[in-house]
Amino acid sequence: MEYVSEQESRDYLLVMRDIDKEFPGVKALNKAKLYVQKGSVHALMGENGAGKSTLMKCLFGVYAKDSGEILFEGKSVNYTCPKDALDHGISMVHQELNQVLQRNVMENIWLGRFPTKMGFVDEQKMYDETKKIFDDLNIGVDPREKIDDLSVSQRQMIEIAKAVSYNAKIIVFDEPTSSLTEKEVSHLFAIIENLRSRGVGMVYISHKMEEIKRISDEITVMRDGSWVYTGKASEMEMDQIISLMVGRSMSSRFPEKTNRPSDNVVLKVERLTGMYKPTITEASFELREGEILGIAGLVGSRRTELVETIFGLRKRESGRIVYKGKEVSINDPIEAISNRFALLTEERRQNGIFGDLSIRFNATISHLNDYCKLSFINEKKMVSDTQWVIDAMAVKTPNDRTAISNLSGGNQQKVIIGRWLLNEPEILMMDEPTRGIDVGAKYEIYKLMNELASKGKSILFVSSEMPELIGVADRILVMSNGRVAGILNRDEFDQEEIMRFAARYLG
Amino acid sequence: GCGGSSGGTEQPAAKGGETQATEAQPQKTEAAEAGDQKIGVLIFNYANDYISYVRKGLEAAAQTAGVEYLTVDGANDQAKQTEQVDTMIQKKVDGLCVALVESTAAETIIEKCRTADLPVVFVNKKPTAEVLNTYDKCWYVGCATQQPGEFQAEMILEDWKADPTMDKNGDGKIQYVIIKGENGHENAEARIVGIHKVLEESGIEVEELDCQVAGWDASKAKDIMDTWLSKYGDDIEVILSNNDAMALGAIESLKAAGYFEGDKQIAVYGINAIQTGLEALEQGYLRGTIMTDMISEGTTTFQVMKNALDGVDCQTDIAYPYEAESKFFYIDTVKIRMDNIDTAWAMYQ
Amino acid sequence: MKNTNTLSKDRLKKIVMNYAIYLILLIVVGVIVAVDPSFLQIGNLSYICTQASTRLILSLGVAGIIVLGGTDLAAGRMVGMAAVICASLLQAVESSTRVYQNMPRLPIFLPMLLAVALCVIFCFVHGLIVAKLKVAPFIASLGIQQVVYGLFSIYFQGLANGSPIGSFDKRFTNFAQGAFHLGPVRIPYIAIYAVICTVIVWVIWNKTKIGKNMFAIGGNPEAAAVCGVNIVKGSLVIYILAGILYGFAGALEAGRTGSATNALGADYALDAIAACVVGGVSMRGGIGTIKGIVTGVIMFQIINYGLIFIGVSPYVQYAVKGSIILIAVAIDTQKYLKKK
Amino acid sequence: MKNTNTLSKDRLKKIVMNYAIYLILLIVVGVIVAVDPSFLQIGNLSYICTQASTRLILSLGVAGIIVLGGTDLAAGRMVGMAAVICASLLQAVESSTRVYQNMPRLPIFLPMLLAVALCVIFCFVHGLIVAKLKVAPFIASLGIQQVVYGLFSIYFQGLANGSPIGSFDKRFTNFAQGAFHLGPVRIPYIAIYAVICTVIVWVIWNKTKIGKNMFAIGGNPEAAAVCGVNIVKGSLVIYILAGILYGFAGALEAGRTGSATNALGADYALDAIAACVVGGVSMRGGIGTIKGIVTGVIMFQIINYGLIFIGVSPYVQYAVKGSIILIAVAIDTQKYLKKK
Ligand SMILES: Nc1ncnc2c1ncn2[C@@H]1O[C@H](COP(=O)(O)OP(=O)(O)OP(=O)(O)O)[C@@H](O)[C@H]1O
Ligand SMILES: Nc1ncnc2c1ncn2[C@@H]1O[C@H](COP(=O)(O)OP(=O)(O)OP(=O)(O)O)[C@@H](O)[C@H]1O
Ligand SMILES: OC[C@H]1O[C@@H](O)[C@H](O)[C@@H](O)[C@H]1O
Ligand SMILES: [Mg+2]
Ligand SMILES: [Mg+2]
Repeated sequence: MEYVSEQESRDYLLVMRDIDKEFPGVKALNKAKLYVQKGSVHALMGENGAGKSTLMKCLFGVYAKDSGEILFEGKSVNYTCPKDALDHGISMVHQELNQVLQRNVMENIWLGRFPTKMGFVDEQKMYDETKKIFDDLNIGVDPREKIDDLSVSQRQMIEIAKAVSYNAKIIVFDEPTSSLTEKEVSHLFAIIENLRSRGVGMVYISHKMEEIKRISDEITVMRDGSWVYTGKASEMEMDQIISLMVGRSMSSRFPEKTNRPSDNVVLKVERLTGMYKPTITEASFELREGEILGIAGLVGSRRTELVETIFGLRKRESGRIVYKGKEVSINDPIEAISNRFALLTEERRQNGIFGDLSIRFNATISHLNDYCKLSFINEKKMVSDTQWVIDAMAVKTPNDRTAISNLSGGNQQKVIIGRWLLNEPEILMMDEPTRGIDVGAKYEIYKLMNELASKGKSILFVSSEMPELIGVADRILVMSNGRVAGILNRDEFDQEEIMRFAARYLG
Repeated sequence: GCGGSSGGTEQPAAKGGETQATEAQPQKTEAAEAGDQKIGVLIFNYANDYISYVRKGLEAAAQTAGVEYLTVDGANDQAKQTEQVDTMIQKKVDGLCVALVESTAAETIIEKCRTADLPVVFVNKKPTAEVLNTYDKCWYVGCATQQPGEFQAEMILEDWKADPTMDKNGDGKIQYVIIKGENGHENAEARIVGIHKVLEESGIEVEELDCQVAGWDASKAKDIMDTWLSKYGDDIEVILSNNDAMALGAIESLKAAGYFEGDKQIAVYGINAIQTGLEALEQGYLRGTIMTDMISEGTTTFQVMKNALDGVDCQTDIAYPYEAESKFFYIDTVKIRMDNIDTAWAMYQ
Repeated sequence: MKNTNTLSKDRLKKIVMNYAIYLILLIVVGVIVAVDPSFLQIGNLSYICTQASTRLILSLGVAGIIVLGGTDLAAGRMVGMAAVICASLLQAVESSTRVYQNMPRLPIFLPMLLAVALCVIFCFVHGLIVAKLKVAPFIASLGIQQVVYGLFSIYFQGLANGSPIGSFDKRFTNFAQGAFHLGPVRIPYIAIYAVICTVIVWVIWNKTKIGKNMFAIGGNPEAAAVCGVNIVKGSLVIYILAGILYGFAGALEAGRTGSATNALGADYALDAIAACVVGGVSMRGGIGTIKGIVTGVIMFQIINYGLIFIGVSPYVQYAVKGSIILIAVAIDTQKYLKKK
Repeated sequence: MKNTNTLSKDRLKKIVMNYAIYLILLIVVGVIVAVDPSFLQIGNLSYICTQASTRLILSLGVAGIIVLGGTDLAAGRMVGMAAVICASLLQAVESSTRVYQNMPRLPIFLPMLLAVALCVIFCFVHGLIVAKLKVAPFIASLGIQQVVYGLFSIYFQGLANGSPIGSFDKRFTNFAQGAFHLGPVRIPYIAIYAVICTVIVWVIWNKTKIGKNMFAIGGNPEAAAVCGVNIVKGSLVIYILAGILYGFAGALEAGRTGSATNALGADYALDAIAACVVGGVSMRGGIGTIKGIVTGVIMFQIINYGLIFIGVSPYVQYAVKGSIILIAVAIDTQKYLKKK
C-alpha cells in the first residue's frame, strides 16, 4: 500500500522503497520503505529485530541491500561504504558506540576526514575545530582526553557531536539516548530542534515512547522487516503505535502488579565498598522476599558497580553480604551463582553473549552442573531446557543451533534472561534489562519479573528509564556518586524526588 | 653436471663412475639393468651448502651411470627423514643413500631397510661401527671428521713458525679464538677436538681466548667478531672458524675494524674451501682453508651404492681408503693455501 | 527463474565453503595420482596414517589452546624436550653411547611420565601467564618457547656434549615402532595411541564441562566469567591437557625416530597450528571440532607424503604448502564473515 | 598515615610499570658489567648501535602491522629474499664466483629497488589477505612465509647450488659497511640509515593521516569503517611501508654481512615481534610508539651482545631472552588491564 504517490515522492529529501535484505537464515528487510522530509524528525519504530538498524545501515553503506531503491534529493543513490554516504551528506549516530578507545577525543571526531596542512595532519586546527563544536553543543570535554577515560554518556554525546559536525543533510540517530542522563537528553533535543530549523532531515530510532512523542514530526512503524504504517506524530496515540508495532492491541505498557513482598529480608547488604577507587562507598540496603527493588541514579552513579560487586565480579574492600540471615562470602560469580544469585549484565555484547556459539550453548552455559552426570554432559536435558527458553521467552529463531549473534538485540537478551531463569535464582539482579528492547518484549520482561516476585523470588532492577522503575518496582533505591542516597516506598514514588536524591552526593 | 664431467684425473670416484658405465654390461645377468635401477637420496637439509655439493656429486654420478634417483629434503628434522625412508620404500627404490639428520637415527633406518631388503649407504653424518655392523648391506662414506680441525691447527703451526709477525704481542704464545658451528654438531665438535689435539701436542704455548657458537651463519659470526674485537682487540692473533661461511662473516667485521690494511694483519682459517672462501684466500683475507671434498664424497657414495646394486665387492672402483671392520670409506681432506688453490677450484669445474 | 538461479549459485557457494578443505584435498590427491598412479596403494595410506599419529596428538593439544583464544609457539620445543628426556633415560643398557652409564634399566613408563610432567609444568606456567596475567598468547608462548628450548638444550648439551642420543631400549622402540597384525593388515601401535587420544579429547571437548568451559572462555571470556566459569582454572585445565599430549607426542617421536636431539620439534608448533586452522579451528577462539583437526593433520600429511612421492623439490613443497594454507583458510574464514 | 603509605606504594608500582623495560635493561646491564666491567666502553655501544640498525629498520616495518592488529611471521623471510636478490645481482664484476657471469655492472640502487619491489608485492598480497579476506593475521603470515621462502629458495638454489653468495661490488659493501668520521668518532652509514628510517616512520605514524588511520584501524576497525576510513586501503599502505622497510633491511643485511644465503633471516621475524612487544607495542592492536620500538630493539641487541661479551652459552641466552620477554610483557600488560 502506497501512502505517497510517485509524484509526491520527489518532494522528499530521502526516499527508500522496496528495500530487501537477507542475512543467512533471516529476512531482515522485506520491501521496507521510509520517506523523510526536509527539516523534520522522522521516528522509526518497531520491535527488536524489526529491521530498523538494518534499514539505516543499508542507507549508510554499512550493508549492501539486496534490492530496492534509494532516492536522495530526487536522485537515485547506492552507497557502497560509509565514506560514500558521509561524502554525500548523510551521517549517522550508531546504535553501538563505535569509537577507538586508545585514541583521544579529537582524533575520534576527525577520523576519516583529518584536516591537513601540506600533507600533514593539522593538530592545532583539529583541536580548535573540536573545541568550537563542543562549545556550540555545550559539551564539556577536553578534546585531548583519551576516549577510554570518559564515561559512557560522555562518549555518546561525542558520537552525537560528531554526527552533527558533518553538516549533513540527513542525520540518522539510532538509539542515541540509551545511556544519556535526562539533562543530556534535553540537551540533545535542543540540538535536534536547531537542526530541524536549518532544514536537516533526521531519522530517529528509539524505544522510549516519551522521547518519540516529544521530538518527532512523523512516525514510521516497521514490523518483521516490513513497513507497516506512516503517519503524523501528533495524530498518533501511544497505544496505537504500540499495537502497530506488535501487531495486536496493547492496553497498557506495564502489567498489573501481582507480587506481594513479604517482611522477610532475604538479602542484607551492609556498608559495601569497592576496591578500586572511585567506587561504591558504604552502600547498605535490604531486599525482601518477593520484592522488586528498583535502583535509580544518573549514569556513572555506580549502579552497575553495585550489582557487579554483590555478584563478585568486582573486588570489594569492605562490607558484608548477608543472605537469609547468614553472612555469605562472595568473591567471584561462582560463589554468587552457588548462592542462587543471578546477574543479567548491562553490556550484552561485551559480557552477555557468546556470539559465535549456538543458542543452546548460550542458554545452558551458566548451569552446566545440572547437565552433568559424573562430570559428563547429558545433551538431552540441554536440548529440552533450551526449548523451554525459546518457548517461554518467545525467542524468534529458526532453531537452537543458530549462532546467537544472528538474532536481533532483543532476542539475544531474551535468551540471556532465559539462561538465568534456568538457574532458578532466588536473587535476580537485572542491569538495564530492557535497554534497546522493544515495547512488546519489555512488557513480557516486566510480566516475568512480576511472576518471579510473586513466586517469592527477589529482584534488583537497575534502570535509567524512570517510568519503568515507577511502573514495576516495589521500592526504589537511588544511587548518587557511589552512595545510597535514599530509598523510596511505592507510595512515595515521584520523579522529582528521585532526581533530587540522585544529585545528593554530586560534586 | 660437475661430478661426471670433471673426468678421470683428480677424482677417483668420478673415474669410477665412468668405468662403471662400461663395466655395467657384464653385470646385467646378475642385477637389474642400470636403466631400471632407482635409488633414493635423503639429504638432511637442502639449505646446507656443504651437503648440496655432496648431492650434486652424487646426482651427477647417478646420471652418468644411468641410474634413476629421487632426492628429498629432511629439513633438519629426523622424524621427517625417517618418514621419508618409508615413502622411498613405497616408491620401490632399489637402495638408499642417506645423509642423516641425526647420526643415531641410523639404527631405525637400517631396521626399515633390512625389512625391505635394501642396501643403504650413509654419507656425511657418521653412524657408529657398532650399528653399521648389524646389517651387511650398509656402509658409510664421509670425510674424516677430526682431520679438518687437525689440519687447521697444523697450518697455524706452520705459519707461526714461518711468520714471526703473527705473534703480535711477542709473548711467544698463540692467542686464538674459535668460531664454532653448532654445539653438539658432530663436525663442529670433532673439528675442535682436532684443533686442541694438534695444538697441545705441538709444544708451543697456546691460549684460547674465547669460543662462541655462530650456527654456521655468517652474520652471527660477524656479530660475534664485533664483540671480540671490542673485548680483546689486538690480543687476538689467530681466528679459527669451523667453516668458511663464518670465517667470511668474521672477515667482514675485521675489515670494518681496519684489518687487512698495511701491516694490520690477522690470520683467519676456514674449512670447506667453498668458492667464496677460495676467493677470500686469493684476496689475502683467509690464510688457509681445508678442502672437504664434497663432490668426491657424493660420487663415492653413489659408487658404493652402485656396487651394492650390482652385487660386486663394495670397494670396486673406489680409490679412497676403506676400513672393513667399521665399514667406513674415508674421503681425505686437503689443506688449501694459495700455492695449491687450483686443486680446490678444480672441484668446482 | 532468476531466483532459483541465484539460489542454486548460493547453495553451490555454500557447499564449496563447507567442504573447501575436502575439495582442496581432492585436488591435491588428484594431481599426485595423475603424476604417479601408484600413489593409490593401500600401503601409502597406512604410512600416512602412521606418520600423522604423533602430529595428531600434538595438534589436539595445540587446538585446545587455540580454541581458548590462545596460540602455542612453544608446542614444538616441548615435544623436543619430552623426546630428549625420554631418549636420555631410555637408552639400551648395553649401548656404549649410553649417557647415564650406571643407571639401572628403567621401566619405560617412568621417563615418559617425567617427560609429561615437565611439559605439564611448562604448559601450566604458560597458562598462568596468559590466563592470570593476561599476556597476549602469541608473545607469552614465544617467551616460553625460548625458555624451554634454552633450558632443555642446556641439559642436552651437558649430557652427551650435544650429540644425538640413540640406541634405545628395545621395549621403548617396540612401544613406539611396534605393530600387531590383524590378519594380513599391520596395525601400528602408534596409530592406536593416536586414535585413543583423539577419542579422549573428543569426549572432553564435547561431553564434559571442561570442554564447554573451554568454548565459553574462548568465545567470550568476560561473559564466561559472569556465567560462573572460573576462567583461570578452566584455561589451566586445557593447558595441562595440552602438556600431557605434548609430552606423550614427544616420547613417541623419540621412540619412533630412534634418536633425539634438541633440534627435534623446531617447526612442529607452526605446522600443528596450521593444521588446526586449516581444519577450521578459529584463531579468534571459541570455534573448532575434532573432526576438523583430524582432517587438517591428515591433509598436511598427505601433502608432505604425496609431494615427496612424486618427487617435488622441497622448496616447491614450501610454496605449495603455503599456498594451500592461504587458500584453505581464506575460504574457511568467509564462512564466519558477517555478510554486508 | 595509612593513606600516604598506600599512595606512595601505588606510585612506586606505577613507576615500576611505566619504566619496567628500562629497569630490566638496567638490571641486565648491571649483571653484564658485574661479570666484566670492561663492557662499559664506548666501543661496545657503537657496535651495538650498528648491529641494531637493520633490526630496527625491520622492526619498524613489523610494528606497523602489529599496531594494525596483525602480526608478520614472514618478515624474516622477506629480509632473506631481499638479501639474496641484492647479493646475486651485486657481486663484484671481477669475482670468479659471480653467479651471473656476463651481466654488466649494475648501479647499486637497481637491485635494491628490485628487492624492495618484491617485498612490497608480497606484503601487499599479505595485506590483501588479511584486510580484504579477513584471514587471521597469524595464519596468513605463516602461509606467506612459506610461499616466500619456497620461491626465493628455488631461485637461490638454482643460482649458486645453495652456497653463500658473496664477493660483493665494493660500492655495495661500502654502502652498507662504510662510515664517515666526525672528528674522532666513526659514524657508520648504516646507523644513519636507521635513524633516517626511524624519523620517517615516526612522522608517518604521528603526523599523517596514514598513521592516524593505522591506529584507528588497529584500535577499532568497525569504528574506523563507519567513520569513512577505507580499512583495506588504510591497511595496505602500512603493509606496503613494511615491505619497503623489509626490502631495505634485507639489502643492508646482505651488504653488512658480505654474503647471503636463503637461511638469512630465519629467526628475524620472531625477534622483531618480540622487540616491538617488549617495547610496548600491543598485540591487541592500536597501541605503540616509535620510542618504545627503538628501546625494545636496542634492549635485545644489548642482551645479545652483552651475553656474548661475557661468554654465556647460546642456550643460556635463549633462556635469558625468553624470561625477559615474559617479565617485560607481563608487567607492561598490567598497565592496560582494567582493574575491577
Ligand atoms: N549482521 C547480521 N547478520 C545476520 N543477521 C542480522 C545481522 N544484523 C541484523 N540481523 C538480523 O536482521 C534482523 C533485523 O535486525 P536489526 O538490528 O535491524 O533490528 P532492529 O530493528 O534494529 O532491532 P533493535 O531494536 O533490537 O536494535 C534481525 O532478525 C537480526 O537478527
Ligand atoms: N567519574 C568517573 N570516573 C571514572 N570512571 C567512571 C566515572 N563514572 C563512571 N565511570 C566508569 O564508567 C562505568 C559506569 O558506571 P556505572 O555503570 O557503575 O554507572 P551506572 O549508574 O550503572 O551507569 P549506567 O546507567 O551506564 O549503568 C563505571 O564502571 C566506571 O568504571
Ligand atoms: O651441518 C652444517 C655444517 O656441516 C659441516 O660439515 C660443514 O663443514 C659446514 O660448512 C656446515 O655446512
Ligand atoms: Mg537496532
Ligand atoms: Mg550501569
